[in-house]
Parts: sequence; C-alpha cells; structure tokens
Amino acid sequence: MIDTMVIFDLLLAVAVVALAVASMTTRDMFAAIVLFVVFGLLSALAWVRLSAPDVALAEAAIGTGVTGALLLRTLHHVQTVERKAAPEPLPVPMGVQIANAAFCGLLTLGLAAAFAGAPRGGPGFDLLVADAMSISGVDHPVTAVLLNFRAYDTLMEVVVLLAAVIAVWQIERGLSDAPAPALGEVWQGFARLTLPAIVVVGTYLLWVGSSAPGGAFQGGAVLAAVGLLLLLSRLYVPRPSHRGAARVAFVLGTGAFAAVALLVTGGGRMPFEYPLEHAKTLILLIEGLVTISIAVTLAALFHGREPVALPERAAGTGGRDDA
Amino acid sequence: MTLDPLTLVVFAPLFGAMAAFVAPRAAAAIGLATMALTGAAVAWLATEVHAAGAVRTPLGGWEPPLGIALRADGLSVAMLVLTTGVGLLVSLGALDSFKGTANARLQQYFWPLWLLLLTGMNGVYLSTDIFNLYVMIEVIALAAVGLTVLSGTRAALRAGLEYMYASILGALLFLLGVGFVYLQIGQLDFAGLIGAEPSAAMSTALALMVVGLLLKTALFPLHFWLPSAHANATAPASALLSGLVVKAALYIFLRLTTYMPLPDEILVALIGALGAGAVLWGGVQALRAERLKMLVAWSTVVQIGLIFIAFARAGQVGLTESWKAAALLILAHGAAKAAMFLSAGRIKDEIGHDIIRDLDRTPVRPTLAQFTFALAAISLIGLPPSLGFIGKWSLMEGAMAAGYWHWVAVTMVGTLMSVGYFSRVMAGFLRFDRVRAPVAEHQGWALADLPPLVLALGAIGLGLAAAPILSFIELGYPFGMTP
Amino acid sequence: MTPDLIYGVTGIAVFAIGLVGAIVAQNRLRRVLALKLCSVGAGFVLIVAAWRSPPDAPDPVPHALVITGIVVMVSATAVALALIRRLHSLEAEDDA
Amino acid sequence: MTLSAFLFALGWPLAMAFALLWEGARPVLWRMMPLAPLPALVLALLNTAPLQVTGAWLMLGLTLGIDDTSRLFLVFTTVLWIAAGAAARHWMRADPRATAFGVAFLLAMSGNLGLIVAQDAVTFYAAFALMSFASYGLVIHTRSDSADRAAKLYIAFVVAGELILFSGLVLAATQVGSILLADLRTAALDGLAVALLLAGFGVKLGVMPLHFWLPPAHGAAPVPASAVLSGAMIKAGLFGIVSAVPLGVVAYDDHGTVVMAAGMVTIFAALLLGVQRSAAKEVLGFSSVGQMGIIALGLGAGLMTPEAWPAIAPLLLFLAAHHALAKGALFLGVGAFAAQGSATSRGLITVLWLVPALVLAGLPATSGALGKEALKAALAEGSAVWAPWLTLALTLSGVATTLLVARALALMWLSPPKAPPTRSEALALPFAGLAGLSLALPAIWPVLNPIVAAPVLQAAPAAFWPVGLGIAVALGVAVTAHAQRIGVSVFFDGITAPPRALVRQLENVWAAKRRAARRMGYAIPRSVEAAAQRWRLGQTAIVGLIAMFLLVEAVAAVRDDRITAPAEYLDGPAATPTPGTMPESIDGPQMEDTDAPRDGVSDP
Amino acid sequence: MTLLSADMPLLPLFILLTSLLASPVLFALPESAARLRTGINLGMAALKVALVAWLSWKVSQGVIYDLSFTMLPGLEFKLQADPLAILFIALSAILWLITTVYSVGYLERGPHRARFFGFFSLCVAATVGIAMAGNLFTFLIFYELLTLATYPLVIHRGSAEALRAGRIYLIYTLVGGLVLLLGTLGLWVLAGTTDFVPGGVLGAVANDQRLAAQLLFVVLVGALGVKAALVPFHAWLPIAMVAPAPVSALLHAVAVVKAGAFGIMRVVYEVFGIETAQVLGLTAPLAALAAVTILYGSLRAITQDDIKKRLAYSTVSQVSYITLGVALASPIAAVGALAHLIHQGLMKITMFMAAGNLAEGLGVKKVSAMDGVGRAMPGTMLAFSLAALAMIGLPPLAGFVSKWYLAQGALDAGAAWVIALLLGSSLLNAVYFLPMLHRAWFRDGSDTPETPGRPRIGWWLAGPPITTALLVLVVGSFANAPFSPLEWTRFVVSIEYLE
Repeated sequence: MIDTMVIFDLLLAVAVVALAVASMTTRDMFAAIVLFVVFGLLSALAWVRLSAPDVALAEAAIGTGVTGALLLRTLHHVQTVERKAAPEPLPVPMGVQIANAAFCGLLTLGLAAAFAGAPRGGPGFDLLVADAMSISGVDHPVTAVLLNFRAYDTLMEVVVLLAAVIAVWQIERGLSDAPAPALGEVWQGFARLTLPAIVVVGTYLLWVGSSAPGGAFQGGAVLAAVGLLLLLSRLYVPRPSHRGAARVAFVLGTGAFAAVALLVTGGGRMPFEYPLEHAKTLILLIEGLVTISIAVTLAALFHGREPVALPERAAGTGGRDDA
Repeated sequence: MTLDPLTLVVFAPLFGAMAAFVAPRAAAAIGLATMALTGAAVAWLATEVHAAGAVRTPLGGWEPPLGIALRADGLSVAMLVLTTGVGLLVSLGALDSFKGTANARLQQYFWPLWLLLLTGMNGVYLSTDIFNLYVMIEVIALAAVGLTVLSGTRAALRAGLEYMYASILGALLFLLGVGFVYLQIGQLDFAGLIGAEPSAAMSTALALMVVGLLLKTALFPLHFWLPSAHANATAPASALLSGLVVKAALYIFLRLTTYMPLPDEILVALIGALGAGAVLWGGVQALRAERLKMLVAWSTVVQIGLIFIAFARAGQVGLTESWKAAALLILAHGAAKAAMFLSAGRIKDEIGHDIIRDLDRTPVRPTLAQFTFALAAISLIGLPPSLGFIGKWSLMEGAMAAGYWHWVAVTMVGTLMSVGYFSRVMAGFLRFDRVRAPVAEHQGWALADLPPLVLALGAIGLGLAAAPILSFIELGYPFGMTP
Repeated sequence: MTPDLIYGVTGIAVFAIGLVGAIVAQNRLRRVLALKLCSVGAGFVLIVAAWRSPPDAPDPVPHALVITGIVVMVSATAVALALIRRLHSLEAEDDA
Repeated sequence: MTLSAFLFALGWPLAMAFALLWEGARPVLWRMMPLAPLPALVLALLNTAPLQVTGAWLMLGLTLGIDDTSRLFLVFTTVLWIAAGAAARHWMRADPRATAFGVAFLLAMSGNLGLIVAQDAVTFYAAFALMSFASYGLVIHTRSDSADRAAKLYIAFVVAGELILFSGLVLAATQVGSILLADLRTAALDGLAVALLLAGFGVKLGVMPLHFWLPPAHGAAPVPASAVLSGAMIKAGLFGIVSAVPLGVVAYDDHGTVVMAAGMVTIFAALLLGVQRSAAKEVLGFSSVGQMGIIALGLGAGLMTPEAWPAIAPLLLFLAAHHALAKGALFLGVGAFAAQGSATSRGLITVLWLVPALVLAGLPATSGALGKEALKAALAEGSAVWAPWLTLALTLSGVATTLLVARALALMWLSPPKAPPTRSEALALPFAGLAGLSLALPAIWPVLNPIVAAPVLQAAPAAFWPVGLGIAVALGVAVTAHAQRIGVSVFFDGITAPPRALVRQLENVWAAKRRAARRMGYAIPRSVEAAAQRWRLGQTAIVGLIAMFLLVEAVAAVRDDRITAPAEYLDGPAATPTPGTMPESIDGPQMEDTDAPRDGVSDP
Repeated sequence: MTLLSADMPLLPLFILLTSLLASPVLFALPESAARLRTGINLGMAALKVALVAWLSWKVSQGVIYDLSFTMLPGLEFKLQADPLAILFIALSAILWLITTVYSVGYLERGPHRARFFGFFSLCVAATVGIAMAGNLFTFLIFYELLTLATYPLVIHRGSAEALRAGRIYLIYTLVGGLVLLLGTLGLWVLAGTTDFVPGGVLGAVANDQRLAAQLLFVVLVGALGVKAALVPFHAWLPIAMVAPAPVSALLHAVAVVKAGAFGIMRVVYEVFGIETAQVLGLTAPLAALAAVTILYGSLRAITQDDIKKRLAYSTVSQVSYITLGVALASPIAAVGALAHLIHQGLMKITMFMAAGNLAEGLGVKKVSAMDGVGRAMPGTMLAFSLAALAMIGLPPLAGFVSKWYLAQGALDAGAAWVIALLLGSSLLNAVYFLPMLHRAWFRDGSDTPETPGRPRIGWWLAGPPITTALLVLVVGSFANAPFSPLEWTRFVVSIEYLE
C-alpha cells in the first residue's frame, strides 16, 4: 500500500517537474499554456495527496483555470492583433548563459539542502488552531484561518484583487473593443446548458466552505467561470452603462469585509473580532459578498478593458478615447 | 466604538480608495478627504506612540503567532508621517497636474490606485508578520505598476512591465523565504523570528527574502528596472514611486535584519559594496543622462545605495547606530526626491521637454520649480543644514569612528558626483545667453509649484529638527536599543 | 520516502525551473508563465511544511496562506497580461 | 744653489725675449712661452729654506735670495705667468704684433720675477721698473683709441710712481745706510720715507686715489696681459711694501690711518665706480682695486699697530695669492668666453667662471672667505677703535665683490669682448687650471708653508649672506635693468612667456584629453548600461546574489562563527503561546529591560 | 517679555534674521517692485548696522551671548557673539549697507534683480552665521550656505563664461566644503566636540595622536584655504571675476575669502589653540604657505591687464596677510592679522567698486585703457587711489597699520624674514598699483572714445567707494581711538592669547 503510493507520488512528482520543464521549453506558446494547465491540475492533484483539498481546489480553479483562461485570452490577442515581426531578441552571450546556469544550479542545490535539513512535520499552528476552532464561528479550519484568525491577510488579498482590476481597467482604458475570443455556435449551446449547473456548484462550494473543503475563493472562481462563459458566448456584452454596477460589485466584498471588521469594534472589541454568537453569520455574509466580488472581478480581469462608449470614428481601429 | 489609530491608518485609505473608485467623478475630493483623514489618524497614532512608546493591536483579538498584530513604534510612525506627508503634498500637486478634461480619466484612476498604494505602505509600516508583509508588498506592487503606466506611453508601459516582472519575482522570492521560515520554526511573526536558532533553512529564508527585497528596492545591480520606470511615469507618480514606494521594501529590509541578523560580517560588507556600486554607477549614469527625469531617477539609485552604505557602514556590530543614519537618509530622500520629481515634472510641463542640454534654449523659465529643484538637490547632495546632510553626517561619523574609511571615501565621491550632475541641470536653468527672446522670469508660477516647494523646504528644514526626529524614531526601541 | 520529501523537492525544482524561466525567457508571456511556476513551487513548499504524517491533520494556516498566494498571483498575472496586451497593441500601432 | 741658478731663472725669459727678435725662432719660442717662468718656479719650489746669494760686482751689489715671503710670492706669480703664457700663445697666434707683445710680456715677466727675488733696493727698483715699463707694451698692444688713452694714463702713473718710489727708496736707504731691503724693513725709517714708499708702491697696488690707471689698463690690455697685470703685477706693490717698509717695527699711526681709510674707501668706491663700466675687464679691474683695498686695510692696521703685524702679514700674503689666482682666472675666463662660438660652450665657460668668481666673492669655505675671516680675527687684535669698522668693511666687501663680479658677468654676456680667431678650447685650459687652483688654494697653501698657512686654516667659518645678498641684489638689479631696457610689460611677458606657452600647451593637451575622456565618459557608461540591459545582467544578478548569499552563509555555517540572534531577544516571548493569554509580544518589556548591547558579538 | 529685556539674549539671532528673513521676501517681490525692494534692502541693512552696534556695545560691556540648539545628540547648532565674531559681523554689516547702496545703483534696470538681492541677503546672512558660529559644525553649515548663496551671484550674468566661472567656483568651494565636512567629522571623532574654545580643544589629543591631529589640521586648513584662496587653491578667485562688480566687491572684501581666513583663525585659535598648533609644528608651514601666496599673488597681479583680475590677484596676496599673522603665533602679529581682516575689506571693496564704476561709466576694463580716467571720474579715482596707496602701506592709511603690526609681530615671533617679505610685497604692490595711478592721473586719455562728456555715474555708484575710502583713511588715522578696528582687535587678542 505504502509502496504503491510512493510510486504514485514519485510518478506524479516526475510528471509535474517534466511538465514544468516542458512548458518552459516548448517553442509554441499555445502548447506551453496547455502544458501549464495540465501541470497545474497535476499539482492540484499532488496537493490533494498532501491533504490540502482546499488549496487544490483553489489552484485548480483559480491558479490553473482562470490563469489559463487569462493566458489564452492574451495569447489570442497577441496573435490576432497584427504587427510586424517582433524584433529578434538579441542573443545573450555564452558567458552570461553559463553564469545563469551556474547560479541557478547552485541556488537549487542550496534550496534543496536547506529543505532537506529542515525539520518537517514540526510544531506549527496546529495546536493553536485546534484550541481556537471552538470560538472561530466555523467548523472548517482553513476557513477559520482565512476569515477569522488571519482575516486581515484575506482582506488584503481581496484588496490585491481590487487593485488588479483597477490597474487592468486603467491600463486598457480607452482601448476599443478589440476582437475578443468567442465560442462557436455549438459551444454556445453547451454553455447555455452548463451555466446553471456551474452556478449551483459554485454556491455549494461557498456553502460547504464553513465546514468542509471549499469556500469563497473556490466558489468565486467557479462562479467566475460562469462569467467567462457568458462573455465568451456573448450572452452578456458589457456596456458602458454597466460600469457603475461593476465598480460596486468589485468593491462589494472588500467593502463589506472591511466594514464588518471595523464595525465589530463597536462592542469594545478589536477589529475583526467577531462576536462569538454572530461569528458564523458574519463570516457567511462576508464570504457571500466576497464570493460575488471575486467572481465578478475575475471575470472582469478576463474581459480586461473597461467597457466604454466607443467613439464612432474610432470604432474598430483600436483608437483611444482619451488621447 | 473602540476605534484605534492603528487600524484607522490602514483602513482609512482603503475605504477612500474604494469610494474613489466607485464614484470616479468625486475621486479628487474623496482622495483629499481621505488624505486628511489618514493624516489625522497618523497624527493620532503619533501622539499615542509618543505617550506610550509603542502601541499594538492584535487584530481579531488573536495574538500572534496565530493572529496578526499591528504595531507602531517610532520608526513606523516616522515612515507613516513621511508617507502621509509626502503623499498629501504630492496629491495636492497631482490636483493641478491632472487639470483639464484630457486628464480627467487619469485622475479617476490616479486616486484609487494611489490610495491603495497608501493602504499597502501603511500596512507595511504597521505589520509584524512576514506573510502579511508579502501580501502588502503585492498590494503596493500592483498599485505602483498601475501608477507607473498611468501616462500610457509606450516607454512607460515597457518600463511598467519590466517593473511588474521584477516586483512579482521579488515577492515570490520573499514568499519562498516565508515558506522556509515556516518550515523551520512554524511561526511567521517577528517575535517568533527573534528566538530562532541559526539553521540552514533560516539562512536560506533570509537570503531569499533579502534578495527579493533588494530587487524591489532596486539596489545595484538589481536596479535595472528602476530608472526607466521612474523616469517615464507622470510626475506625481514618479514622485510617489521614487520618494515612497522603494522605501517600503527598504523598511522591511531594515526590520527583517533586526530580527534576523545577517549571519556574517561578509554579508554586511557585501550589502555595503552593492551600495557603493549603486552610488558610483548611478552617479556615472546620472552624469551622462540626457533627460532630466532620467537623471533624477538615477539619483534615486544613488540614494538607495547610500542608504545601504549607511546600513553597512559600521559593520554588523554597529547596526544599532547604522539604523539611524539609514532612517534619516530614508526620510530625507523621501521628501527631497518627491520634491525633485514634482518640480522636474513642472519644468517639463512648462518648457515642453526635459532634455537637459536644451534647458537653456527656452525663454520660458519656471523659476519657482527650478528653485525647488535646486533646494531638493541641496538635500540630496547632502549640504547643510538639510536632513540629507544630517543623514550623511551620521553615516560618515559612524564609518569614521569605526575606521571604515572606504565608506567615507565612497560617500565623498558620491557627493562630488551628485554636485556634478545636479550642477549640469542648474547650469541649464541659469544660462541666458542662448535665448534671444526676452526672458520672462516669473512665468510659469502655478499653485502646483507650492507642494514641491514645501517638500523641498521640508527636506532642508527638517535637518534642524534632526534631534527630535531621532529621539522620536527611537520610541518603542525599534532597534532593540537600550537608552 | 514520504510524500513531503518527494513533493518538497518537487516544489523546489518547480520553483527553480520557474526562476530560470523568469530570468532567461525573452517572450513576455513565457515570463509570466515562469513566474506562475515559481508561485506554484512556493506553494508546494508551504503545503509540504503543513503536512503531518497521517493520521494527524495538516496545519491549516499554511493552506490558507497558499490560497491567498494563489489569489494574489492571479491578480498580478492579470495585470501583467493586461500590460502585455496593451503594449502589443501600441507596438502594433507603431508598425502600422 | 748658486747665483747662476738665480740668474738663469731670471735670464731665461729675458733670453727668450731677445730670441724672439729672431724670426726663425719665434714658432718654437711661442710654443715655449708657458715654460718661460718655469725655472723660477722650480727655484721656488726647491728652496724651502731661506737663501741669499750675492753678486757683489753686479749693479750696486746685486743681492738675490729667497725667504718665506718671497718664495710664496714667487710660486703664485710664476703659476700665473705660466697660465698667462699658455693663454697668450694662442691669443697671439694670428696677431700681427705678436712679437712685440711677446717681447713685452717676457720682459715684464723677467721684471716681475726679478723684483721678487731681489734683496737689495737697487735691484728691486730696477726689476720693478722693467716690469712697469714693459707692461706699457702690453697695455697699448691693441693700439685702439681706448688702449692709447689707457696706456697714456698708465704710463703717466707709472712714471710718477717710479719717481716717488725712487725718492722713497733713496731716502730710506740713506737713512739706514744700506741698500739691503732686509735692513730697510727692520729700521725705524722716518715718516716721509715711509710715506713715499707707500705712495710709490700704492700706485702699483692701485689703492685709491692712485687707482686711476688700473681699470683702463686692465681693460685695454689683451686678456693674457690683463691676467698678469691684475694677478701678478699689482701684487708687486704689496710685495714692495712688505719688503721695504718697516712694518711691525715702528708704529706709523698717521700713515696707517690714511692707508686704512684709503683702503676702506677703495673697497666701496671701487664698487660704485666699477658698476658703471661697460666692459667686463674694466669691471674686473675695479674689482681688483677693491680687493687691494682689503689688502690696504691690513697694511694700515700693520702700520698703526706693529704688534699685530706678525699676525696680519701671512694673511695678506694669502689674500694676495688668492686674488692673483682668482682674478687671473677671471680674466682668462673672459678671454676664453670671448673665444667661444656657441652659446652652449659660453654657458659652460660661464659656469666654470662662476667658480673663481664665487671664490673671489668669499663663498664660505673658499680661500676668499677663509682669508677674510682670518684677517678679521687678526685685525681684531689691532686697533680697538677701528676693529668693528674693519670687520664690517671686510664683511661688506663680499657684497661689493659679488656685485662687481656679477656686473662683469652680465657685461660678458651682454657685450662679449672680442677675441682673436683662435682655438676656442685652447684658451679654456689655462683658465680652467687657474680656476681649479683658486678653488684648491686652501689645500695647497699649507703644503707650501704650513706655518704661514696656519692662521688661515684656523679661520672661523664665514657667513654666506654677504655673497647671497650680493647675488640677490645683482639679480634684482639685472632683472630691473633688463626690464627697463626692454620695457616692463615686454619684460614680464618675456619671463612669463615660456611658462605660459607651457601652460597653454598643457591646457591644449589636457583639453584634448578631456574631450576624449568626456566622450568616453559618455559613451562607456551608456554602452555598458545598454549591454547590461541587452544581456539581462540584472536578471543574472538576482540569482547570482542569492547564490552568493547562500554560499557565504554556508561557509559561515561551516566555520560556525555566525552572528546569532540578539541576546536580549532570546528571553523573549514563549515559543507557543496560547491565544488570548499572551501578555507579551515583541514590544514587551524584554527589550527595554536588558542593558546588554544588542549584538552578542561585542559583549565585553 | 524677557526677549525684549535690556540684554536681549536673542540679539545675535535677530542680527542673523535681518538678512535671512529679508531674503525670501526679496525673492518673492516681483521684478518691477524696485522701490519696495530698495526700501527693504536698505532698511534691513541699516537695522542690522544698528543691532550690531548695540551688540558690540553689549559685548564690550562683558555680556555673553550664547544660543544653542541640539541638532543631533551631542551636536549643537550654536551661535555665539564673542569679540572675534563681532569684528567680522561689524565688517559685514557695514559693508552690506554700503554695497547694497552700490548694487541698487549698479543693477538699475538690470535683469533678475529679485534673485540677485535675495541671494545677496542670503550671502550676508551666511557671513554673519559664519562669524557667530559657536562650533565648527555650525560654521560648516553657514560655510556651505555661503557657497550656495554666492553661486547664483557669480553666474548672475548667465553667459557661458559666467557659467564656466560658476562651475569652477562651485567645484572648488564644494570640494573644499566636503573636505571641511571630513575635517569636522574628524574633529568630532577625535575630540568629541566641535566647539570653538579659546585655547583650543585638541590639547590632549595632540599629545596622544600627534599624527592624527596634524592630519586634521592639514585637512581643515586645506578646506578653508580654498575660500581663503591660499595657493594652490586660489585659481577660482580670478576666474570668478566675471561676476557683477558688487558681487566681486562682496566676495573679495567681505564674504567668501574672509570666511576662509576667518575660519583659519578659528581653527588655529579655538580648535587647536595656538600653543597646540605650535607644539604640533604646524604654524611654520602655514606661515610659509601664506608667504608663498603673498608673493605669488603679487607677482601674478603685475602681469594682469584686466583691472578686476589684477585686483583679484591682489586679493589672493592680501588675504594671506591674515593667515600669515595668525600663523606667526605672536599676539602682536595677531593684532595685525585681525586688523587686516577689516582694513583689507575696506580697501578692497573700495577698489572693486571703483573698478565697477570705471566699467559702468567709461567702459574701461583694462589697465591699459585707464589713461586719463582720473580726470573723467575724479571722485571714484580718488577713492581708488587712496585705497591703492593704503594697500601699498603708506601711513596714515589703514594698510599701514596692519602691516606695521604684522612687522612688529614678526620680530616678536623671531621671524625676521617676514620683514623682508612685507617689504617685498609692498614693493610689488607699488609695482602693480602705481602704474594704474600714473595712467589715471598723468596720462592723457584722448584715445579712449568713451571719455568725452560727463560719465553717467550717479551718486548711488560714486558714493559708496568714496565712503569706504574715507573709512580707509579714518580707521588708519584714528587707529588708536576706542572702538576702532585696531582697538577691538587688541580686545580680541587679549582673549585669544589669555588662555
């Protein structure tokens, strides 16, 4: 039993490393991204093996799914927007290459040695978490950590997401609606069928988060998939008039999270110190709103540019409205 | 409501950012109000720190190591004051700089991004947890990149992308370091770091985190992304990036090396040597720079190097003292560089270009901006009585007392080079015989000249207040020093 | 030969591969990909560190950290990709 | 040693003189010219003891001989004549009146040598006259107007001098009743006789106010003649006084006062008059006058205080020799200088010329300084009233001499004297020989006569400043004069031109270099930075730095001297605190409480 | 109300502020507000003179003014008004007033007047600060401020030549400042204080670390020697002559070179202490350096045809008299040196203003063009002549007094060679000044085209040099009167040599 599992682990590890190398070395960028997606899924599998199903879910949904989609979308953009052949990158001298290789080798050795020398399975936060679970308001330890013990980190994580969407809108501000990838007719039908199912899965994931693997991020990612499909299938086309709502949706989770964190201080508590009796409710509320925000934000990140009214003259030519 | 200033300092700009994002038309007003609120919070915090030495808030009531605590001591507050003060003035400058309908959209994005940046920086200065720091530097990174590319020009985008790569890589190195720390000691808060036995994992963690931070703070030779990023951003963004953002990583570096001392004297010397490299190479590049903003950006590289020399100048043994010199230089550079970038931006706006060799070919002389530039240069060169001078004095004094003459020599060479490159610019300002048209002396005065002037005067005048600043920084013993 | 050792080494290898890619690669997209590999590698190390040999449950805190890391990374990736897209468009304008 | 030896020594040059009249013998004779005084020199060197020979039948009872004084005189006189002869041989090579010169030269030589070995008044007088009158031929040799004038003056003084001398000698001899000089100088002559003797010899000596003939004559005569005139012949006056006047026997206060005053005046008046002259040799002539003033000081002191004379006499002798060699060298040097064609060789001659010049001026440790310092010491034993003034005068004479010599030098360059066509280096040899001898005199003198030399060697070390001051003033005057001659601004332009040109050249080179450096300074950093960007060295640096850190830390770990966590943090918070019950954290008291320094390393 | 009490402890600060605060106001004034500017300028200058007079009176009565303010732990910003400081302040205050009058006339209708007068005030403030600095650290602060404030004045004309001169000036003085920083740090590290204390603070250190103390002296004097224009650091001074006449006058007479000389004085007397300096064997080399500078400056002056350059080289020479007097280590020589600080200021400012008038009124900038200018501008040239004769050292003018004391001091110190030096220098002074006077008074200037007609020189321009020339006469003639520079100097020396 043990042996087979070790063999499995070894094979999986080799596969993960090989895929990583392959995604770095494949010339074709599309193939590289596909390899990367496979790599991500196998990594998630490995994490399941390491008893981290929440992380595995998040990695599969966000780290691999959404990231892969973003990469493909960008690749599509890069490949469809015509430009002259990019100037050949100048070759880096052999000496520099050798130095790079040598340093990286040395570094890897050092990291590996340090890892080998470090204690594993040593005392972590296990006992602390176990002690505090009872008053955390949730049953699932990871969720407790995310939304209670280290809620500040999580808040800031959502802030990062918010910053990202603002930055992306800012970067692509005024870009005309360049041709975005769209699904074919068949796939559109498929999308219509699957959408309700995905919504259900996402909501479920959010709900179980409090007691079992799952939670806001995973749920948000799955719901974001809905958004992706809507966008791809052109079932939903962002319009300038939707901007206000979108902005609200982006900040909803962060705002609620932060507001709750501050408002609980009204009872003479620390920020983020949820009153025990309302802890579960508050956490669920926050999770729910954050899930919505995450879903909308991820979808917006996929879509990229801020929906703007296109000036007629510039339609379709990639002009800028604020130039 | 038991609101505490620590939380408010982080949350005020956060709410402000969200509000400014949701209500783009009122972004400027919201932004200014937020700045005022944050300023008030910082002031409140300062009084508390002044009274109590150090204050802390365990968030969620969870004490570290399980939870995360916010903590403020003299150094944190000094950094907060710098950030808020410079930020406020730059914001005022930005108001004028983004005037006009063409820039209305810029303004809409500037405010949320800047306030998020402020959130991140304030968070860094109050944080006591290394993973939290990782998240914070990511907040900073994304907001900073957003600001870098605000101008939307090709050069800015290229520089911003390069900055982004460097930022992410630096953060990931830091993250792996965090992983090693957890691996070894199972804790992530500063207090946990203090008692850690030396081990391979901790050393590796330190190496990864330090290099990650050096990359983010752009210490030579990891400065490759900085000059073009800072030079191509819009003026207020440049001011924020150069004056404040690099300081966040620097601050983390300083904190970290207090709790996890560099394990070998050689490493301290190495850091100093890199600083010397920055001073010399940055100086050379600034001397040959063709554009004003590029020159100023290279000067940032120089100043960062100087701060690291200050850090290394007395060796591991004198770290307690070195800190002060480094902290003073950080403050001095923050104010002076922000002033310089703002004034450089003003000059560019008025003249229409910032080619140094053609500065004297225009009849337009934005006198006040040029004057501000000169004042900022005084602090950056380190002429008395500026804060830069006091910092340099502390640096050289420590180096001399310890007999490290090479650091003294490098500092002096750096100073001379800074005289060289800034006087290139001044000569362009003050030369009149290449202009045929009558020179309009006071042409180009604007309200936007005021913030940089205040900043520059602050950079100079604060030198007179160095003693109180130093004693304030020591509140709460951020350097573990016994009085 | 426990899973934590295997996957720990795997994680470090992945991080190193990503690092090499990040410093060597010239293609903008591949550099993003490389950074993502680094992030996964760092995640491996944290999760391995949290692992306890069964039947002990793993430490949940690192798991939470990795989830945070994943979200942060996707945000950063999105921004980087947006930059790439915009830059590409602008350079295409130049060519035109 | 017999009379014949003396007669040969004296007759040899006489014979040569007559032989010169035969044309066929002339080339050989000219070649032998330096050898003419040789027998006399041999005579002097061989006879270390006093010697007297008589030829009762010759003249009024010819008495010749050598004593300590005359021997030394004979030595330096012959040396000088040898050198002059050597110079004359070349100087006169192409001269149409060479024969006349040669005859006069040899006759004068005979006379000079003769008077030194003469021991009776008549012989002495005869030799003296021979020398004096023969010298007329030397003075007038060039037949130029100036030579004519000089010769006229010369002959007038010679005539007068001879007359006075004659009367003096006669009077003295009458009073003493003997014509032997030895008797004259030990007897108590009366004042008149002494006065006449002093005046007669004084003319030859050139002490003021009897000096008028001397500078023109020295200036007019050909160079070899000037050398002997100045070096040897005027010493005859001194020799005469020493030989004939009863010094150290009777005190002649009045005479002494007069002589001393004359000497003092002479020293400085010679300077004032000399610097106005426009020919180098004339200036040198005045310098001779001035030097004789010093001699006169000694004589005057001797006249006033006979007790001091034994101390003074050897010094005067030494000074005479010193002046003879140095001045002879200077005159010959002028000739040698004039004969040089190129500026380089003139420069070389000038450098060599400075040797006797400085010796004459009294550069410390040279004969001039030694003699004067010894003289000061000796004079101090004489009149207490005069002593300080004498000391001062002697000291300042150094300044005066320096100035005169400097003037001569300047004139030599500004208006070089004419020289006949001759082998330029041939004239340099005798000059160099004399110059060397003048420098070596302090070493040679004791060999010749240790007793006489003793006081000289014991002389106090001299100060440099008189010479230095003289040089400084001379330079100043020269610069000023030059500046005035060519205009002040032109002058300053002139002196600043070479350095300015140099500076300009350097500036040009520097500017070119700087431009190049500036170009490189701009180009190199740019290209290095570009290469660094292109090769992505920054990226490499990231991994490089990490690797370096790890390496250093690994090494430190192996060495096990790592810097560990700060001491006072170690007793910090508990490793695994429980939530809610954690009273302390990093800002707890642990940091304030401890007094230990933060770093564990420097713990005392 | 203690601030306004009879003693007014903040009096030194007020004196500093009269010009320091005037500066920003002057900057802010629009170019056209000429009258207001002139009013502020003259008012502040007059106020300063009055305050200085009061201060002098108080100090002579034994009141001690000492203000300090901690900048870094143990390191104070310190102002003190000791008699030595008063000497320098009085000079700067009086000459500021006079030069301001002159500048107003000189710059009439010129460009950048706001900037000019702003920096001008700042420059005077820096000078006052230098004078009152109670420690080397404070001195350094004002020393650098002086550099920065004079730079815009030097390049005021904004031409390529001016900028080149400015760059050279800046390089010399900033490098000097940097070296001074090094020296100050060294002093701080060695002695633990940078205070100026009569008798010095380095006595103990000099025993233990002789070499370090000697090195420190070289560094400090070298740094200060840049501004004092000691050979070989003098090159900037003649080049800086492109500045407008009032600036040259101020640079040479009051601010820059005097700051250097004054600093050397402080360093020798109050950092090292004259005895310590002697023990360390440092005074003789300093004297030698000063002697070389004196001769070199004079010799270079002779060949200059440009009037201002000739005056500049003359300054190089004359300022070193001060250094020489300090280095001779004799109280009498010190009196000479200090008196020369004042006297040279008066003489040189007269000459520079006169030269400025020549250039303004007649366009005469060369010595060779000075023929007959005496008749064209009798007042100015009389002033010039008086100052020149004073420079040569003719009694009863100011220059004679200081030279007399220097000579006496030299004998007192057993350095007879200085007499020769003084004679030689006076001779050279005569060589380069008398031809100018000869040309001005005894030659016909018919060939200079500008001469015809009355020159356009008003009283704003002609008055100041005449005033200072009269002062030259007065301070020389009444040298022994109470409160004359000489008397005050004796007072100062009695303090410095008492310890």
